[in-house]
Amino acid sequence: MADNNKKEIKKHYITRSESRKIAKENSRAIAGFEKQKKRKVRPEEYVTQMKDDKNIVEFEDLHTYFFSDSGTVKAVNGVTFSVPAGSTVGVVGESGCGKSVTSLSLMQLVQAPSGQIVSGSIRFRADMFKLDEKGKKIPVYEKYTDENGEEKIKLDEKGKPVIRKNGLGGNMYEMERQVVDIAKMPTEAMRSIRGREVAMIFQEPMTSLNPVFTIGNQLDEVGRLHIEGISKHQVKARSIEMLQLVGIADPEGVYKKYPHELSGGMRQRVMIAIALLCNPKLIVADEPTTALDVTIQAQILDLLRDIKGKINGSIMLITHDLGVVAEMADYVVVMYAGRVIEMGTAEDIFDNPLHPYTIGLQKSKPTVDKEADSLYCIPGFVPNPINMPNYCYFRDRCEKCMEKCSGEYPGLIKVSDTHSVSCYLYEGEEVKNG
Amino acid sequence: MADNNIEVNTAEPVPATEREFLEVENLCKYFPVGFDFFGRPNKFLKAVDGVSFKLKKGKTLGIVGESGCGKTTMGRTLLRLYDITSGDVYFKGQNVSALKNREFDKLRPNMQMIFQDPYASLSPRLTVGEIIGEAARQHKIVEKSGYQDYVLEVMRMCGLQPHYFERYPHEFSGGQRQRICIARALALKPELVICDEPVSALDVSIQAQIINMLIELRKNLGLTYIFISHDLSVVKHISDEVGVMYLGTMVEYGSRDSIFNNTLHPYTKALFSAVPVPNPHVKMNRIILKGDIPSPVNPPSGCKFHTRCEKCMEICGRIAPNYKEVEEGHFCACHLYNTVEETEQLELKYEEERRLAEEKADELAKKQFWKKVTDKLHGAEKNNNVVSPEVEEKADSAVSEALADKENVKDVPKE
Amino acid sequence: MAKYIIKRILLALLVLFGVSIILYFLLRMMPINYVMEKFLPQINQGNMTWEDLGRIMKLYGFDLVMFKDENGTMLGEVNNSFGSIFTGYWQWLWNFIRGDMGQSFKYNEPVNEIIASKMGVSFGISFVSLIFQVIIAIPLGIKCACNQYGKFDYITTVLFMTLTAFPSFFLGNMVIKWFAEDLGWFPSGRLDSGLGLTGIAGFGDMIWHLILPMFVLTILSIGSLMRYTRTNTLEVLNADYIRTARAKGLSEGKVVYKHVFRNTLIPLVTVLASTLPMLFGGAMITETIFNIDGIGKVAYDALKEGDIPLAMCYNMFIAMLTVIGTLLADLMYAVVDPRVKLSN
Amino acid sequence: MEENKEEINSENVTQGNFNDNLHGENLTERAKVLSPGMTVAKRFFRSKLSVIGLAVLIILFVFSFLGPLFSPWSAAEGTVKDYNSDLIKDTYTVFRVEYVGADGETYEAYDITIDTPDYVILGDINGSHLMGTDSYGYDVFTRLMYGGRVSLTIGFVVILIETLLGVLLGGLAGYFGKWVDQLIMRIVDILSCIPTLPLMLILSVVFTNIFDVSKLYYMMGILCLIGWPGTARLVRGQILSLREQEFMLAAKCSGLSTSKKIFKHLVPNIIPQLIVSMTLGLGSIILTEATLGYLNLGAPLTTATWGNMINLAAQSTYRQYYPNLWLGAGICITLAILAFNFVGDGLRDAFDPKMKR
Repeated sequence: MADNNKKEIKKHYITRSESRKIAKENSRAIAGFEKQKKRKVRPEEYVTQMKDDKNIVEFEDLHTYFFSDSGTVKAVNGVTFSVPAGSTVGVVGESGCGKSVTSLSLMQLVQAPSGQIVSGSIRFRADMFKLDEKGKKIPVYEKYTDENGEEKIKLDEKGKPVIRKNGLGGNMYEMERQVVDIAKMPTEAMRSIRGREVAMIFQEPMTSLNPVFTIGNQLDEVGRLHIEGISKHQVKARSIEMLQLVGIADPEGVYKKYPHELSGGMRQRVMIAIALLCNPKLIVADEPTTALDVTIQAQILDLLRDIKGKINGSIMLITHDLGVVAEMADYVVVMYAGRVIEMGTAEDIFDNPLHPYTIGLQKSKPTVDKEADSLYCIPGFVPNPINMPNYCYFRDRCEKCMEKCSGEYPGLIKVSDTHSVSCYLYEGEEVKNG
Repeated sequence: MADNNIEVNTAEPVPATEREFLEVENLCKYFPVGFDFFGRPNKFLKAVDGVSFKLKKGKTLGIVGESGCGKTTMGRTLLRLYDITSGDVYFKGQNVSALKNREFDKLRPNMQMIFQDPYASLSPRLTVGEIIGEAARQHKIVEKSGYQDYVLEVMRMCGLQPHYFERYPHEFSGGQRQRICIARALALKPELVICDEPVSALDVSIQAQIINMLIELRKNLGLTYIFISHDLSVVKHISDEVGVMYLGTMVEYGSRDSIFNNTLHPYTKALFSAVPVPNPHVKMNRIILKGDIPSPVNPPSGCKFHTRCEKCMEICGRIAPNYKEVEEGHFCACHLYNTVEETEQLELKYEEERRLAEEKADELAKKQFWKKVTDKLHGAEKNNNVVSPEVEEKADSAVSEALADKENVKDVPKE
Repeated sequence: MAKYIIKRILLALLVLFGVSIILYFLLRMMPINYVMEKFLPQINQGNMTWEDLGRIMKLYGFDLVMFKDENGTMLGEVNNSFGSIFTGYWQWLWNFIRGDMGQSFKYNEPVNEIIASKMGVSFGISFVSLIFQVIIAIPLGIKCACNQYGKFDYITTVLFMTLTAFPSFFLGNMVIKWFAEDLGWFPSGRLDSGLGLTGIAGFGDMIWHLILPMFVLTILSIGSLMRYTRTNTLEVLNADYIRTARAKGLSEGKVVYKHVFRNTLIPLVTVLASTLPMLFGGAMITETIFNIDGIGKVAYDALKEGDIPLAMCYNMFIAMLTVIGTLLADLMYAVVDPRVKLSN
Repeated sequence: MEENKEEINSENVTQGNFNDNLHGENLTERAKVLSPGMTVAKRFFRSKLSVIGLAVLIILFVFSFLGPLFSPWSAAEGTVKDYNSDLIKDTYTVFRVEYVGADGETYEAYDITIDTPDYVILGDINGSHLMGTDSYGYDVFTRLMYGGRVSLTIGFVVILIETLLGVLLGGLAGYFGKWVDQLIMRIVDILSCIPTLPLMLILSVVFTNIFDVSKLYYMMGILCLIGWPGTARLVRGQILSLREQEFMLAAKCSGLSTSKKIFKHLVPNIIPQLIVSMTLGLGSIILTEATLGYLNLGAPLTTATWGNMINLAAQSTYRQYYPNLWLGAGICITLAILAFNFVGDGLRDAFDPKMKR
């Protein structure tokens, strides 16, 4: 017994030589990726085409790894899905399934140097500034037609051309719609997308706002950064408008307050206001309600739904709560151990779940309106995606495990136009003309 | 040690037969938050403010509420992890709130707790075996010779593998850690286990495992649970009785069926409707509460819920509702369920209290008045030994001044 | 707020009272007595009797005990019995409360005047070196944290940590040896060249003399301040709100110099506030090495020679500065960090 | 597809052993983890500075504790043929006696040390004396080794006693709170308000009439007395924060005895911080010892310590013309402080999970 214990424990720990090997590999890998990042990237390298023009974001075979001391954590291990424009996509999964890392990869916010986007692409359709030969933005000037019928640029008193204002009160520049691959994009270029085209709402409203600046300061910052040529007065007006939009009763008062003077729900509203400030095309909400109470959660979800209609954007909602997804999402992506195991419309996933994990997940959650003596439960634990074998990761916990499951990892099988699943149970049921 | 328990229990045989397994009467826990110059507390956070309930052996009481409602504090105060401010706790007929700390320590194995955060509640530098077994050894629940076997048996019961015995808690996932916590509690052979949000930090698939395990252990070991959670569906699944708390007070209490099928309190209704349902077709008619939960340091007057209540009436802002049995075994604290007489009584009581407060203010004003007069007189006497007409005049003006003051003084307590 | 400050001041008075007791008793226990040392030669030469000395000692607040040794020669020593020291202490405390700090045995002047007159130079040196420390250490610390384990981080850290590890006297002597004695670039000590220069020339002369001590003082403390900045910055860099700032699209410079810096400042301010005693109290060893007639050197001599009133006053002065420094640190904390509200 | 749901339902609920009905290899167990010791070691060795620090420390220790075994000279053995012990005694007191100075013999000794040809031996660096000899003919290099022995030993002894005191008093204050806390913390306040250097000066003067080794012990005592408030503060703070942790509540809930709560739950959790503060403290103790030595107030001058060796630098003749006498000691002190700081910083990063990247 005791000997057995010792053996088990030994098996459990990394040996010194293994650890050394890991460290060596990690430092080599990290050095490689960091070098890659420092390289100058020409725009041609990251401008691509969308597979489907209806989408706003397409993830394709994304791999994001963390090079940790206990080995390479394949947090995102070949994820492919897309977010159609104007829709809400819910990404569900348990802790450590890579859903948050997927969203951070989209923002290029994976904690470097240990975390790196290794391969794959994240295509995003963005409105980028058109640049002239010198790399400067090209302004759009106010024009008028003079008595001769010629179009002329309007000049101000000092004789300088007047730049046309956009809807937010800033200067208007020539834009072009580009599809960029965020996984290959340099951070420099990424900065003009962050906060302007994609905005993110984080899980912890308590720590996500800088404690030493006022709410107003933190809101204005975004406006001043992304809306060029906007006046101080206009920025403040815009910030207060946003606070009003997210349902804060006393926006002028909150504008002057510090984060610690607000409750969790209020702070999350402020976070949403910050996200909305530049009318982004996509809002990434990483567990926006997990830290909140149920009644406050209901308020925030209500608000998110409300806002999506107003700004005409898309939402990528990351959560572990099936209820939240069912309520919010049009499309659902279920992740397990760094992989997408099933995806489809909300109806597909909730009415007709296919993957044993999805089914188990839904049944193991007690609900208020159902009665059951004993809950269904999935045995075992969520694996830590280190050193994964090449067979279905859910195999050991699966009740429907077949012999085939010991074979290589099953690919995504498209069972209907919208519904795909990665499980051998449904082999042969795929629709060909997807 | 076990004999000792029996002795203690038989010492008071009469109440033991009358009382339920666990009775809580008017339990209060105030945390001091403000201090005066000499460090004496002058401002309190009323985390638990007069909670009462009874619990039969083998039953499970679910406590629901949002953060800051005092549910965790209540659990901890019950086990005297915090000092009780006032109120009584009867455990198997014995008033444990009156015991000395040293005596209560001997009773502790009977009442155990499972904590919310499986990461923070395990001492990081002890092995799993040590964590589970150390208290059992201290309370001599197990012989030294059978110690390891006993711990392994408890571990097996909680779904932990034997080779975990010598590992450290940080090597485990949340679910396994929670199992360790449960094993630690059960190793002491308790009768009452307070589960303080045992599953809220866990993944859904793991939650189900833990809940099933808790239910099975209850069946096998005859445990009594107080299950504290913010998750209504979990509470519904596991509880026999349910209590709903809001800002330190119990707003509704009853059997599970009566609470879920015949919800009375508007807060409970809102709470139920706020839970998202994993079904995209169900579009619930949701009651969305306005605003945030008020701070328990400064709770609203009258009914504490009136600031967010959609059925708020005029009376709610002024008078706190009675906590009363609306139907059999179903308690609720809401003016909606008052009979006409009850409302009248409450109004009368309120008037009475107001009158008393006013009288007090009057008295204060009078005192002020006399003080003023004597002060003035004193001032005069210092200058002049004989009371001159001048002094009288001064006193008169003081009187009129004081009378003017009286109005002001009276106004203060009203606000 | 006012209540908080009053309470803190009352506590501080209690602490200062304790400090004064300990210091006075220790000072009296020193085997050296300035007055006695001064008059002993005269007694040995027979110009003075022990009784005379006893009367003089009384004036200075001491009690002389006279006795005969086995040869019958008259001898005397200071009465260091508990009672005598206690009386002496009460006398000192009473005078101290009334604002009379006493007369220095050595200089025969009121000690507060001595301290006030010598403080200027010490403050000047410390202040300039503090400024240098801050402007060098803080940016370097932040830069190091941003490149944690990078080349810049290693080089800077090794360099400044090494400089900080030098004991002040060692560094001081090395600097004197190389820059003053071997190379002859700077004078090896003192405040001026003794040429009686005035005006700008005089000031320049003084600066020229003070460059080395300032250099030593700066070098000695830069490392720890830098290290402290670095550690705190690292902590802030891992915070969630920094990720939020990046998600807004802010440039790395803006993230660091607005969001990170403001938060790093919070602990730094408290550290800076606690340098107060050093700022006014002089650098004892450095001043001694460079032979600068500042408060540190005066105090050093007083302590070594047993000039009790001066030593007492100096130490109480430092203790008070320490107390004020901590109070100031707490108050500053509340100023820099909006979350902190001072209460009991 | 609806039947899928039903099928699994009919198999229903796993009972009893929750972990055992897994199919094939358990993936959760597949990921190996670092053992607790390895985790710390890993983080410690990640920083090159801590490695350098550790190496320097090892070199210093070997140099001080093993070095003398290989040296042909001893700390008390000179090469000046005609020296006698009386002379040594007299010349050693030269710097002090200068002030008292009333008797002829001493004046003579004073002359010898300054002017006699023996003096030339200073700085005579040759094959047998790596760093030359001092005015008494002692081999400086060997004395450096012996000095290291004393300085490092003082450091270790002092830090141990100081930490014990600090843990005891800080622990009492933190655990019991109320008046115990008030009392101890006021004492700590008072002690930390007294400026260190002046206090050391006063105390050294108090013990000025002691010339033998016992002065060393007094000095160690003083160093302990000055050092413990810092440790006490640290321990108290740690205990106050640990006391609020859930695992302490759990310990209370289990009805554990006070001693078990303190020694099994609290103390092991503050040991990392203590080790860090001890390592950093060692550096500062060595520095204080050296400062006292430099000011001629430390260990008796006959004892070789780094501090005593460096005090020669205070005199301009030695400073300017014989750096071999004091430079070595200075470098050793600097290296020791630096190394302890590096190791301490490395340990802090290793123990503190917040710092990990």
